[in-house]
Amino acid sequence: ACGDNTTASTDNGSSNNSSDTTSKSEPISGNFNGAGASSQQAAVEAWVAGFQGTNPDAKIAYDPSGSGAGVKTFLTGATAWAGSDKALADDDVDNSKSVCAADTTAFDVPVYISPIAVIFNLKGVSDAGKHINMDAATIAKIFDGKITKWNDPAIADQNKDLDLPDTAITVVHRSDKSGTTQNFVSYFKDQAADAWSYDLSENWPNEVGQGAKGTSGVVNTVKQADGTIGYADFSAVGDLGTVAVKVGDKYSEISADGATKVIDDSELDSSVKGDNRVVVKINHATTTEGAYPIVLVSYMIACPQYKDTKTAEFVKSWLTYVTSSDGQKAASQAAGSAPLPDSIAQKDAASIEAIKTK
Amino acid sequence: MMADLTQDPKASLEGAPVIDFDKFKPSRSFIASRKRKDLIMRVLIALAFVIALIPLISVLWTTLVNGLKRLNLNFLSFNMTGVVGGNPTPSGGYGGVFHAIIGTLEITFGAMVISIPIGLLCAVYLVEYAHGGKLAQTITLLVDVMSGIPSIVAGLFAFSMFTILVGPGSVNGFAGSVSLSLLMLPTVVKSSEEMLKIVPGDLREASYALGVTKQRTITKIVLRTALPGIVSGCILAIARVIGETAPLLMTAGYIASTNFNLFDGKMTTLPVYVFQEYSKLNANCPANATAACVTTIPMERSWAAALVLILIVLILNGIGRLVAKVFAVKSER
Amino acid sequence: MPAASGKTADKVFRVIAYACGILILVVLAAVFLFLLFRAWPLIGGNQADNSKTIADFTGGKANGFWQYVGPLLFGTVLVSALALLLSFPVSIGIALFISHYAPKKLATALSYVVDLLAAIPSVIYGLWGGLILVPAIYPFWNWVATYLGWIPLFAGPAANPSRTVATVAVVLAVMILPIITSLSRDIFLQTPRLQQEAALALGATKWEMVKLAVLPFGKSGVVSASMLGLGRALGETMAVLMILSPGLNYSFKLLQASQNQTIAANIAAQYPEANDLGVSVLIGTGLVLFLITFVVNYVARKITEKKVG
Amino acid sequence: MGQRIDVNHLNIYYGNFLAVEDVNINIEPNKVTAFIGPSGCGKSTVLRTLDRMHEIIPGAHVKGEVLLEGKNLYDKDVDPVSVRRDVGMVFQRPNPFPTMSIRENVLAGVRLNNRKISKSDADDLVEWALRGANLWNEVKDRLDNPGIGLSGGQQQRLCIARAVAVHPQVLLMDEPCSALDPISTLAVEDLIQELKGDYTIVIVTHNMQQAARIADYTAFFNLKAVGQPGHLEYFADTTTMFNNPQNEEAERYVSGRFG
Amino acid sequence: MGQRIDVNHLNIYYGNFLAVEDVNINIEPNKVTAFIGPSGCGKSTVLRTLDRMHEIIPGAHVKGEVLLEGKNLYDKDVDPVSVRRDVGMVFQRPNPFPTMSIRENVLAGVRLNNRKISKSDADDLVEWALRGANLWNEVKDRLDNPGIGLSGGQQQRLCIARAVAVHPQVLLMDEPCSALDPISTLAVEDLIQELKGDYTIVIVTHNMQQAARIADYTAFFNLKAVGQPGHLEYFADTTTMFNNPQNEEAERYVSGRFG
Ligand SMILES: Nc1ncnc2c1ncn2[C@@H]1O[C@H](COP(=O)(O)OP(=O)(O)OP(=O)(O)O)[C@@H](O)[C@H]1O
Ligand SMILES: Nc1ncnc2c1ncn2[C@@H]1O[C@H](COP(=O)(O)OP(=O)(O)OP(=O)(O)O)[C@@H](O)[C@H]1O
Ligand SMILES: [Mg+2]
Ligand SMILES: [Mg+2]
Ligand SMILES: O=P([O-])([O-])[O-]
Repeated sequence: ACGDNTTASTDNGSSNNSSDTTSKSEPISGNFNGAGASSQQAAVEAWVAGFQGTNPDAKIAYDPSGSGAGVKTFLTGATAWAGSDKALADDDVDNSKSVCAADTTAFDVPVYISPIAVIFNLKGVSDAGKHINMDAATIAKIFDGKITKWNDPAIADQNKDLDLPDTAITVVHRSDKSGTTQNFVSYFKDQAADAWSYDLSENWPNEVGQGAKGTSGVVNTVKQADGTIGYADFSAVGDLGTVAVKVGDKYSEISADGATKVIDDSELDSSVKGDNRVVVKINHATTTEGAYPIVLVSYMIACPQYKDTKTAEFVKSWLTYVTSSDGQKAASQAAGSAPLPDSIAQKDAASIEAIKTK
Repeated sequence: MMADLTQDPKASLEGAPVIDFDKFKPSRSFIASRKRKDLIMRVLIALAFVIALIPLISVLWTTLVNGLKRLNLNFLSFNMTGVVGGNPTPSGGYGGVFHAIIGTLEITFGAMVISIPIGLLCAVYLVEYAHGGKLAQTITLLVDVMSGIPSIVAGLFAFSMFTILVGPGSVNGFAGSVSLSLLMLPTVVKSSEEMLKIVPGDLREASYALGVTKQRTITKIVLRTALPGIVSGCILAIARVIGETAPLLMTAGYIASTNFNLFDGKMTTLPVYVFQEYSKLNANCPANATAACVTTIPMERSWAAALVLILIVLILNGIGRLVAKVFAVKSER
Repeated sequence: MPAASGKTADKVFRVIAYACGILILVVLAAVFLFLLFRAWPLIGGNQADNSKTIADFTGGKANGFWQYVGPLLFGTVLVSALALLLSFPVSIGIALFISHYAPKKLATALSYVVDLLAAIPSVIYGLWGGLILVPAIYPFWNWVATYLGWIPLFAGPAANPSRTVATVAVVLAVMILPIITSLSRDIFLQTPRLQQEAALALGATKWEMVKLAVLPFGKSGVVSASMLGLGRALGETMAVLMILSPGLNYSFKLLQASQNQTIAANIAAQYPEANDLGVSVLIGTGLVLFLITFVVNYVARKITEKKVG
Repeated sequence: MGQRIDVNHLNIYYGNFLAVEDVNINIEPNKVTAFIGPSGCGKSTVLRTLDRMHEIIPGAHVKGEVLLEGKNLYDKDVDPVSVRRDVGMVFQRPNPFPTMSIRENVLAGVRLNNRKISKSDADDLVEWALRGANLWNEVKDRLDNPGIGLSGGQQQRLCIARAVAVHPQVLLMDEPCSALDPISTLAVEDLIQELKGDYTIVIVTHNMQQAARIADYTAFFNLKAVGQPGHLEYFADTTTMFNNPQNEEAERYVSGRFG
Repeated sequence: MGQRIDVNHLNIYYGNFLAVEDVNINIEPNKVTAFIGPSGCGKSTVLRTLDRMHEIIPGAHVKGEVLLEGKNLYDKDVDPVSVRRDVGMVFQRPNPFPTMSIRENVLAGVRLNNRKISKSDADDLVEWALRGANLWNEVKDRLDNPGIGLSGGQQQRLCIARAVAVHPQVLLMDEPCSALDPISTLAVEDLIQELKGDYTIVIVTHNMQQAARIADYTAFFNLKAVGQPGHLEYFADTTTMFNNPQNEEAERYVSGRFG
């Protein structure tokens, strides 16, 4: 139709398709819908563009309506897949029987890994491009309102080379329900259980500091005043300061590679219900050199069998591309995400292979 | 028959108290203080105006300055498919709002189609048929009350209705239209009612006196005469809903491509687009990206879309004024 | 023949008009019923699940529906009442300025601007409020907290950035200002000339004339304009969502962050990630909002009706 | 061409309020009958019962008979809409349809009733009606201009043209000149004199000089007190009414001693 | 107690439109002066220049002098607000303040001038003014009822009471009876006769009988054609005006030959 954009190629110029799964099957055509996590939006845009490079007749739409809404919509059968910042809940798995064909249940595969930055805005530090070192307990205490000054000994002791001002700390957290929050606080639960007594939830549990809607809200709020600290997806950080997190004996600055490393060092959660599921139990306690332990793992949710073959073909081909190294590279360029470690990519591939297209 | 009414003229003042009018005369200082008060109020009222002007101008100015950066033909003629990160598209732009303009227009149009006939006929009922009966009073009251329905409730209503009647997951433009029509309806009824009320009764009588039926009198004389007012009322109602975000996030969703079908599939509208782009905050540019890659592009698109939205409202206002003028009751002499 | 067909058309038209009148009642009932139906699990469902969902929404702060909706309702009313309080006098001032003080040309131009502003979408106010106003207004709030901090309402320290009830109230006030202004102006312009001349002929100054004739005449209209503005503020979603740092307290600390939240913004914040039961809870809060706006408007109309009648 | 009207024992109500009591009057065809009387005595009310315009006010109704050439207008089988086609009406303030041109205004009665009419017939009708209303020469060059653009007196004559264009038998006029300046008033009065050749004319006026100038018969309405029903106090031919009335109240009224 | 008004070479404009041309008139104190003339000739306009009410219409202004006891109302140093305190005005339609009680209506003007009035002074004043307006007996038992609840004639008298309560020197009335029924009209006319003992009264009326009944002097305004400015055609004492006018137009008018 008029006004529709011509497909852009994913990365600037050099993309030759090496993934054998996509090239051997017929090009996919038709309209396909997904919905879910807003964190994946930028990556999905890149994937759609990349996917359409080889399947020009496939029209793919993604509504970044939120993980919960995405799963809900998926469970009504209105979308082919869902994006979600957390793995399926048990009853969602049960409910998925009605959408997936032949009594199969939905499964999730990690597709998008992104480090969560602890961002801050502090005159003389962040604007000088410096990091602050903190261990999990310090961060947890700050976000629980126990540490209220930037020159608190707990911080100062870890940052001998910095001249920290007597500025009050303003904590900025998400005000909406968010997978980023859940992943962030799960780091405290694992690494600083004493300093963090709250239940794990997608909602921010206390009323310390300020809440802001969405990643953009948090980043904007942090930008607006001196002494603020918050957390946000790495891609949104801009020129704000980031906290280097203690891993083992060292402080690890945020990086995409660091996130890949921690996932590489993590186990799969074998306790989850249902077949084909690949759910990562993030090993926040990793001591791998250079690993950055605060990460968001975001999944795509799909059925092993669909009522409609075309959809099945699409989903299989789509997920294959998304988890391929091409797909991951496209995502990391468009969204600054961390590529999936090979270990996970292989597990993904096995699950995806199980999608029946006949 | 009049005679008994003419009383003795002097009788009335008899027994009247004697008044010392000097007591009531304003003192010089009081006159001065009244004048001062008048002046103070003048100043306060002008001040109210100035105070209000600051934020309002700031809103318009900010939108204008930030919006103009990215507002160009390319932005208006493309949608968001194929837009990756902060990279330019092959057409040289950075994506656009074509799909959102289409969505806004179609959804709003849908809302108009639902609410204008109903609202107008409801007003006709209230003014021409009801004659202030109990039912009419109830309806008038409820219409007033309805104008206070929060937009998010309208969204929840359309969402609930479509999940219950059509089935879960039915997110489409039409559901958006339904939620907006709920918000438009009271404005349409109210303004049409006002407009019908000010059509002089003379004209109705003139028409009846020519032996014209009530229905034809209403459609051909009353509605025709009130048309300019009704049109401006409807434009006002449209302006009221065209900027709604929350209900549309729930009912119409978001999609990057252009969807022309109101009844199937998600549809992006301009306010939703503004919000989505704001939520993205910034785009990623890979290390090897060219200078054409703009990380701040989402916010810029957001402002530009906001500006487009304001322009559409302006254009609608203009159209309304034009229509009102074309159909205007020719002014006296 | 034309007479006969005219008669049928007459009847058909009459029936349609009646039906449309009654449809208004049906629509309102439908809004209520659909919301109630969708929120039903909250009443008829498993209460343990409900409290778990609510506890999840609030980080364990509340586990009953009323416990949840109470502070939200408080916040909603607080924010909108403040907004109304701020914009009311200013709106009346501007309306009077346009209707009785400004020279005709200026008044026409202003009228147009006010009508235009009334149509500015709330996302734009959200953008503006969140990005421009919040940093700009902090020094002012800080000043207020420093010098007026002894008033509990303004107890400091003022949050920085000012994503507070006070700032949101300002944004909402700016938002509803054009609405109240434009309706009040229309009413003021309709003040009978005779009343105004009566006042002037008695030797009233302009302000006294306004007090004697214009304000009493406009009273009920101004009240309903304010109600419309209040309704808009009660239901405003995006601007609150994009600016306010929410909290679930019964708190009057206007200058501090994370004190209150509104129902509408809360729905928008929680809705995307909510599961089925969560959506029911949110729709339940929406229903409460609906009933509240209904009652507020209903009462207001009844009051003004009595004054007029 | 005019028809006679006989009103028998007519009581006129607004809801429960009896506005005019027991009116009996015979209105002669092709004559001008004037209704005079103090304000509120029911002149307009009676006039409006003659073409059932009274009924369009909610709650308004009548008891009694109004015979148009012997046929009771208020019989069950009579359609008020068709009565109004036979009995035309002109109002106090000129009320041309503001959205229509002069031409369309004249044709309104025909067009609004969905009657098909050829262009040439329409042209003829417009000319005939406007000539009849003494307006043709003034407006023939600007028939497509809005009717509302004319002067008050012209507008009133346009309304008369609009009324005669549906070929009524009777023409009712409620203070047709009270909103007009003296010159326009004269023009309309002249027109009334001419029209009575073709129509039965009933005119309400508050201006006794006017009644004296143009009416053949004059009916004097009165009311005992405010809130009491009005009634027909005295009916006579105009000369008698103004020179030698056989009724004391009427004499007081016409000699300007009250009202 | 009334004061005299002398109008010299007064031209009255609405924006650029000259509505009334070169008026010269001397209004005697403690007499009733009536303005008559066809509609649109500028009666109301002239009347409203006498207390500077004319100015409140945007663009409206005057050239010439209006002397109140020799002092020009339009002098630079004169405050229009105080002029209006000295010259009271009663309008065509009764316009009590709808939100006020009868008592408050009477006191409205006084309260503007002086906020600290003792209750007993206020009571006396209300009684005095209402007696003066011939209304006391009808309303004394319900002074706290809303003024709007009275009948039209009572409302008009209430407005007169309100005007006299500020104790002006001059009372201007613009067709004060035209919206009233005959009985109320009589009551108001009687009142005017009484009031002239205390005030200079200028009254506009469209009813020549009324002018003849109540006025001492009568001014006849006329206009040459619609759109032309009005002017004072003839001024005389009332007997002359109605019995033996020395002006042809005036004669035509008062004998009812037009208007
Ligand atoms: N629509 C109405 N509803 C109720 N009562 C009415 C209505 N119209 C007129 N009346 C009453 O009927 C009576 C007669 O009124 P009508 O208008 O016929 O008098 P009129 O002689 O034409 O007076 P005028 O000279 O002022 O036109 C009055 O008492 C009036 O109050
Ligand atoms: N507010 C106004 N603006 C412009 N012109 C006006 C205004 N009021 C009156 N006029 C014009 O001034 C002239 C005199 O009008 P005015 O109302 O004084 O006449 P009048 O003699 O009082 O008539 P009536 O008997 O109808 O009250 C008329 O031509 C009129 O059109
Ligand atoms: Mg009448
Ligand atoms: Mg006048
Ligand atoms: O992607 P989010 O769940 O953090 O909004």
